[in-house]
Amino acid sequence: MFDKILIANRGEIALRIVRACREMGIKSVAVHSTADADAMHVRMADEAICIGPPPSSESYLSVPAIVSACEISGAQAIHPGYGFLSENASFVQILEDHNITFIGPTAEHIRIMGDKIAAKETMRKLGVPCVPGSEGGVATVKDAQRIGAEIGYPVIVKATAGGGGRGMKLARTEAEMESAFLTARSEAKSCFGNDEVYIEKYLTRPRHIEVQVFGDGKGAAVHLGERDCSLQRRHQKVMEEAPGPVITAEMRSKIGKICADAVAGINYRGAGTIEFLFEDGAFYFIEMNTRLQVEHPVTEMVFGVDLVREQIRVAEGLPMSFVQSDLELNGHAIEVRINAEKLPDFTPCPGTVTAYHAPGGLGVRVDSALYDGYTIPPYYDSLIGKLIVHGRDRPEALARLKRALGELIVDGIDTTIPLFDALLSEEDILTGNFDIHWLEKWLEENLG
Amino acid sequence: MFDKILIANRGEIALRIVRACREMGIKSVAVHSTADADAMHVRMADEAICIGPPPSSESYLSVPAIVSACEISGAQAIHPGYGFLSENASFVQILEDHNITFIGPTAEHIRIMGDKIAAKETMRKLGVPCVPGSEGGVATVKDAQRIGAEIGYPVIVKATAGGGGRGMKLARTEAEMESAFLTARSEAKSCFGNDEVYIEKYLTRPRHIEVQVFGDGKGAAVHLGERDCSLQRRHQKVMEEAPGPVITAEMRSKIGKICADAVAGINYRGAGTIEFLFEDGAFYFIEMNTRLQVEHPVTEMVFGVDLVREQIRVAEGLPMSFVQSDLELNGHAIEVRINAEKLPDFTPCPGTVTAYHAPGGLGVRVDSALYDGYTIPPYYDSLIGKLIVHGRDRPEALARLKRALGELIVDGIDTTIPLFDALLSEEDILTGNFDIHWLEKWLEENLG
Amino acid sequence: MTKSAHDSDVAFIQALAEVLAENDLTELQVKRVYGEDDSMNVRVSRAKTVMAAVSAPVTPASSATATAPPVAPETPTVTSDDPAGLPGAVTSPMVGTVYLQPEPGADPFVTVGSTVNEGDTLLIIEAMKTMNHIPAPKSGTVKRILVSDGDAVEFGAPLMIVE
Amino acid sequence: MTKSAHDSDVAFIQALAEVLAENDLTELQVKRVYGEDDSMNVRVSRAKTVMAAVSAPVTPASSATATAPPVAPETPTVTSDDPAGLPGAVTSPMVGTVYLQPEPGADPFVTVGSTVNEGDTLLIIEAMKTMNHIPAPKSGTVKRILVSDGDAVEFGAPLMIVE
Repeated sequence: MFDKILIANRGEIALRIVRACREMGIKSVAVHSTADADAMHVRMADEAICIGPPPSSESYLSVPAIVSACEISGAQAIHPGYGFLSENASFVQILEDHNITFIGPTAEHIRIMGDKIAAKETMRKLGVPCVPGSEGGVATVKDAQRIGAEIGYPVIVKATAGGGGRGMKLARTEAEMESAFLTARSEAKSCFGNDEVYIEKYLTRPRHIEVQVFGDGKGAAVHLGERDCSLQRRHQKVMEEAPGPVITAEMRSKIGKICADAVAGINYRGAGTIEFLFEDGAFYFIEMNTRLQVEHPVTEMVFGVDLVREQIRVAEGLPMSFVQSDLELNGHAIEVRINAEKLPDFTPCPGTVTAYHAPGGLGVRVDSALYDGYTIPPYYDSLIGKLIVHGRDRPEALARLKRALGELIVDGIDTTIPLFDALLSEEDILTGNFDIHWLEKWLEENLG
Repeated sequence: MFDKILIANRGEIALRIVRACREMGIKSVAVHSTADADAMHVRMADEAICIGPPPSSESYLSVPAIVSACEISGAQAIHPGYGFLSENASFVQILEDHNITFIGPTAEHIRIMGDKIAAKETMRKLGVPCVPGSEGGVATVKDAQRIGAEIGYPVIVKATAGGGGRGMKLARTEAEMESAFLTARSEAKSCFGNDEVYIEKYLTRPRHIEVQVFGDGKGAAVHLGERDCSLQRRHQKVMEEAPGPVITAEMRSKIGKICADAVAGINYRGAGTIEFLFEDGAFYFIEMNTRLQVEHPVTEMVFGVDLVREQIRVAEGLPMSFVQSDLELNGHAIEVRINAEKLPDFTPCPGTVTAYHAPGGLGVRVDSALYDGYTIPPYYDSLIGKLIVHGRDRPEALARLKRALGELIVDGIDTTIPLFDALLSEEDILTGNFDIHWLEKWLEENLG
Repeated sequence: MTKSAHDSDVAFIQALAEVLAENDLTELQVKRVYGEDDSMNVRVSRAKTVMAAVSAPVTPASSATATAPPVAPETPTVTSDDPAGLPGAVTSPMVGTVYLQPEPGADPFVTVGSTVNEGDTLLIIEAMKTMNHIPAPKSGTVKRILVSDGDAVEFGAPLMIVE
Repeated sequence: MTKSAHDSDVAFIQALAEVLAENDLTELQVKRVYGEDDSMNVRVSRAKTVMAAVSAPVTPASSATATAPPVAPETPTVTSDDPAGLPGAVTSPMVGTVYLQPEPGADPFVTVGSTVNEGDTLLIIEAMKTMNHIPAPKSGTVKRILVSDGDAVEFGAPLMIVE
């Protein structure tokens, strides 16, 4: 059993980990930059060590500073939270060399999943559904048409050497294939000096569905259902929920089992998330995150588990505290991310919080490192809190979210709270009718 | 469906009801005394009406003021919360006469359960176990000995006309019966001018176990398990939990069914609590509370239901949203009552809250009408908040409670928070080994 | 170091404090050098921790109950704009509905300018189907009538000014 | 310093306290230099609407990392008690363990009173098994050594005073 854990992070997730440590009777060590001397995670931890100046590169991302802090404090393990060093394989390697336990997967698993091509290849072999395509260069229009017919239109023709949208052509039907193929090839030639192109299925209105998995590192693994995180702005998730509004119990159990078997197959350790695009009842693998997600609380709320406690358990070599059949999905949970940002442009808005009042009552959870009088430093992420609600069903959760947002007070700075007030009047939000493009379109129409 | 509900209460329970109304899309009307113009329930409600000066008798207990407020605001129903007018049968009768719906049981049920003798008689007939005894006067030592043998020693001999401990004698064994009987009779004669005595079983170290029931008013009823509220000081509950640490699933299901059948048998409407003393595996009826209890959140946490929403539903004539088989007990919940009281004497301590910070994170619920800068008026109850935690089991809930208490800040006044910090180091609390006398003894030894 | 130097410093700091309050500042720092070896650093601050407005809209039941909950947790102070605070104000002793005449169609009990004796009925408040006659608390002249027939009033609402 | 000087100081501070109270301030800091070797620092505060201490005990990792999180959310102000704020303070550029000599048993790099040139090694901080030589930022005399051999230090911790 660990006596002491160092938390190599800040903000709400550092506080989240301090809470889990405290409930497990484990001492916590907060590290912080000089800009965070007054931060809540520093106040709440059992010990605190200043590791550097405000820039993350010299503090929260400084491997020597964090390893030294671990050594001088005598912590046996490091929890990386999310972001910062949480998916840095060489950091994990260094910790292994220093006999410090990393609370997360092995360096090798982080490395594989951090490489998009290796990750996709690994997942495909493990039976996880990926975006169908040509799997390599396509030489002729005939081949292109055959592949198009196989995987179904629309498809997209992409330059193998390409990127940034150049050398990409959409073929909505077979009739468009010849032109799309030839144009993409000639653009690829002129842009990248290489005319090889490949073909992939094109998803027009996918949802972002991600499956929470958990492994003990010894071949046992479970899934904890999915989260729908389709509401995104510039690839940043804004609002997440579990279960997904359009995912049936049958789909959940099928894709969940595939994901659990996949991570069991590689002896994956700890929490992980397998992200998919979802369209017309089918899942298409995007990537795997080898860490805790920001939105992990919605899963905790519907399954009644503590994922951070579980991470610490398996890092200690203990078995998971549950097996698949213990995990029963209960009700509906929604999370909104409260950012210190000024609408309509989402301009970061650091400053002093002159009044903070958290909502309370039944089914409301607040994960935030805010307090009255706290000054949000300008150096880091703008996420200042997460409001999570749980209800017996989606309508109850939505009503509770609206009620709780009405109680939440964060004064002195601009936040994204008004965005959620507005979203909760939208029919599409209330019915769960949205894809990954919905929010950007809505923002353009309503705040643009 | 009600459009508007008036809340005839204040403090955390008024806020609790405002929250339920808001989640159901029902407008809420707060009533308040002049002392509560700044109170949270007034701020949060959709409408607010000042009904009188600070004394409760002229505001929160003033039936004319509340009925008038209901009429001028157009509210169709009144939720009484707990305390104040919540168990006042004549108030309920007046509301019926004014065509205002009372969110609670009928006046008749309130009247019966408010009369200790009628309540016990009704419950006995409905099959609810009561304290066994002579059921009437006992004339001779022989009769007394026969009854003592029947119900089992120890027994207590009480003056029929008595009260306040006078004319009460304990007989621990049959050998003591003759002396106890004769002494009680002569004391009864000299104190009350009536020497009739009766005999009851004497419980030496009972726990307070109460069963939450819920009826639709039309003959359907369920139970939602029990709460253990043994930790009391001067008959005031201090800390409550569900499920009871010594109640087995079999006991729960058996006593729960008896209670649900009993309230179904009288067409009971809404939430009710049947209170028992519990000793050596047996339940003994004390009284029935025909209202929501302060400690209802622990039941909500383990059953995942919203009891206030349910009260409003059945008051509207709708069926309950669950049947017995839907109600599954999940994990463990504990509530502590935060009072504005100064230890060691529990002296009420009104004043201004200079800093308030509620704990957050997984499994933590705060029901409180406090806010930064709020001034607690000296006229009312000292309960200023309830901290409720939920965990997968009792040890997890206790660890979470300790963690959350460490985050809770209420500055500027004295509170009972330090009492709970101390209790959580007590072996008996951690193992659940206490009866209704435990806390008073502990207080004497530790704070006396 | 003379007493007068201290007095002058205190006056200066007092003035700074006033600047702070008048301009609703939270902190003010001054470093003043009067000459070599004669300088002063001052920092004055004032914490602000007021309850912010709740987002929930507050819809008053009617104009007469339009006492929106105050946003800041200050003790409500009666200002000169609030008729309830004026000398001669008659406030409602109960929640109910106002009637200015004894029955529909009848003349009102009083009008602006009426002379009344202590105990004369000024108006009726109906509460729970009971008509409550509200008497003049003292003899005088009705200066203002602050409610209309049929208005709902809460406890403490100003009804009339009698001086 | 005479009794009358004391009295006058007390009167000054009393006056400041009154300014604080009358103007509803939470804090007031004055540094008053009356002349060479005659100065006064005063800090008067009354703030109670600040974040209170968390109940969780704060156990510093070691004496050198004993910078307990400040209880009030104020910008930490450097006072004369904090060596890190003194002129000539050399602070730690990293987290690690201090060694005052090049190797066990050797003489220390410097002692109090040593004269050092800019760039001379003052001490070593070991971080991640690497020995980092900490140089004198300027030439001068070692006035104080604020750490002991083997101490753990955090970023920014004061190490020595070189003037």
